[in-house]
Amino acid sequence: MAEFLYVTAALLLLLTGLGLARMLWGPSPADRMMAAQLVGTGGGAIALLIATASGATAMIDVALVLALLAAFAAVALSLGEPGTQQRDGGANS
Amino acid sequence: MSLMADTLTIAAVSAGLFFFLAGTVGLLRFPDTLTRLHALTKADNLGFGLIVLGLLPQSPDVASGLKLVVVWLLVQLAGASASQLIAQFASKGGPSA
Amino acid sequence: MSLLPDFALMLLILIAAVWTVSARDRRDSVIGFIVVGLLLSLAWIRLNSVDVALTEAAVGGGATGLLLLRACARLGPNETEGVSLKVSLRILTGVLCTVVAVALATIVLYPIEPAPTLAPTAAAHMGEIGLGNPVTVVLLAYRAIDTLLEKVVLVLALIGVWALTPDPLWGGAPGSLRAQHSSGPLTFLAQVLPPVGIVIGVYLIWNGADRPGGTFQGGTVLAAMWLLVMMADLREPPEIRLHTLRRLVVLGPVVFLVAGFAGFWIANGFLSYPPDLAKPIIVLVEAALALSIAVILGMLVAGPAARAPR
Amino acid sequence: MIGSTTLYGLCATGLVAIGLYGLVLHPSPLRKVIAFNLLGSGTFILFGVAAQRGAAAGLLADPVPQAMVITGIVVAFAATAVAVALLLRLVESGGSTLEPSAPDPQDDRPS
Repeated sequence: MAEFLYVTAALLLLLTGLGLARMLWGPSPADRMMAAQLVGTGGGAIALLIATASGATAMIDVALVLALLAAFAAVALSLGEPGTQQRDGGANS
Repeated sequence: MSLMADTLTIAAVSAGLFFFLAGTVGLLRFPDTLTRLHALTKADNLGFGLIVLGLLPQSPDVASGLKLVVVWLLVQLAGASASQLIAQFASKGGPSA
Repeated sequence: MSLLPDFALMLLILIAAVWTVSARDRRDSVIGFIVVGLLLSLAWIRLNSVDVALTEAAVGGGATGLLLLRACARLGPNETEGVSLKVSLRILTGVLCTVVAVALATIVLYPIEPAPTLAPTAAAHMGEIGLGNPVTVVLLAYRAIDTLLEKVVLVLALIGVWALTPDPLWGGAPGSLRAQHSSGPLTFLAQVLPPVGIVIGVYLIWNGADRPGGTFQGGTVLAAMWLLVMMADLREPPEIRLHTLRRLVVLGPVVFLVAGFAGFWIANGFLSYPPDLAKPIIVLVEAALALSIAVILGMLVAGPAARAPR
Repeated sequence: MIGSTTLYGLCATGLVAIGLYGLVLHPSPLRKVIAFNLLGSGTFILFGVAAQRGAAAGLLADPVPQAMVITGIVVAFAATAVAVALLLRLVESGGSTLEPSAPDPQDDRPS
């Protein structure tokens, strides 16, 4: 069973790696962020697979943190389209 | 019993892998941002969910199993929110209502 | 196990790194850097360093990405990246970097035998202290002075950032972290995720005593949750003149120092703990440190004050 | 025969070289900060390789380099935050020629 899980993890790594092509091609930042998103989720899945295959359950925590912060980059991306934003205008005192 | 568990694992994890494959292919091949986003969420939701489902019978203790489920729930939440946010960002001509 | 997966991971990291350096737009470069961070946490798993993998996942994928993306948003559109450099300069730099890389690669390929290690010493300390996670033992007992100084560096960095506040605004709140458009999904996420995140953060801190995890990982997760709330505009960043805030910032280092000096009376010297009390003291210090780290990291990302105190 | 640890060592070497290249050549300060972080990550992985090679006494990897890397990641983050704050302040006050000195949208100083 461990062998099977390792092979799956390797295949998953290849798939997320292929997804990186979207980061290189773009064209919009949203597309690139999707590739990052895929790496985040894929990475989490890989961590879970390796954790189960090797019996090192501590690695599940890595997947936990990856999953917890998976949406973080996407949130940060929406912090602002450079130049077009007008967020804080006159919100002073 | 163990055989059944192993069969379930192999079936579910393979199915999960298939959805990741579909997600990646969609991400690479679909013509515009929003359709690609659609493909990505398939990998997030179904792919990850099926892999977690497949790993559950293999988890050595209850705590690890629970953590697996929590990870899955978090990925669901994060995936759904992130795809909404990315979609809003992509269609920045008309910001969210 | 064949080397193929490791080779693939290495290749992906390098591709993402090349993209990070070569991207034209600075935000694309930051996205590349986030991807490198995520991939590196997988590399740390493969290097059997789960503690570091957790740190890298929390910092590389979360905190640094947020910090840099925020900087991009504030810098506005850029088109100075395309400054054309002389080809000769590029080649020269390339040669320099290749030389450095070859030198390092030589060290990697022909390492010292036998490999130097402090693992047996650290393992010996583990028995004395009664904690199960060797990295925590090193961080808080065996090499505690390093950790103490690291926290001081964090406080100094925060003072450095605050010192950049323009005079009229001193004491005010950092600029809002609010997202461009407040949106339903973001608010939802910021309401649902933090309770779970806080539990996970505390779990990492608590767990750090015996299994991978620890103050910094937990603290970063807590900071990330706080920042998420600020980004969703549910809370504004606090004014930097608040005494509560400042007390929280120094709480960790102060508790650590007090525990350290107490070592003169209750054990044999600075930062040494009596064997039977070692674990409770370390857990107490860890809790205080994690709280301070969470506050400091949050305020570091928020930046210097950008509006006058009310 | 190259083991997987050596492979990660080579990966670290590559990261250091790429980071150094970006650090030297990029005119934009923010890009220099990012490149410097890449260089740092490469150095950390080298520590990880040392930790892996030093596995002994029943531990999977030498904890001392691991602890140093965790400290290093913290300090690198703090340094990055200071660098970014400095850079934003510089741009705000119009001191840099490389970043555009667009008025900062968050600047709600009383006018």
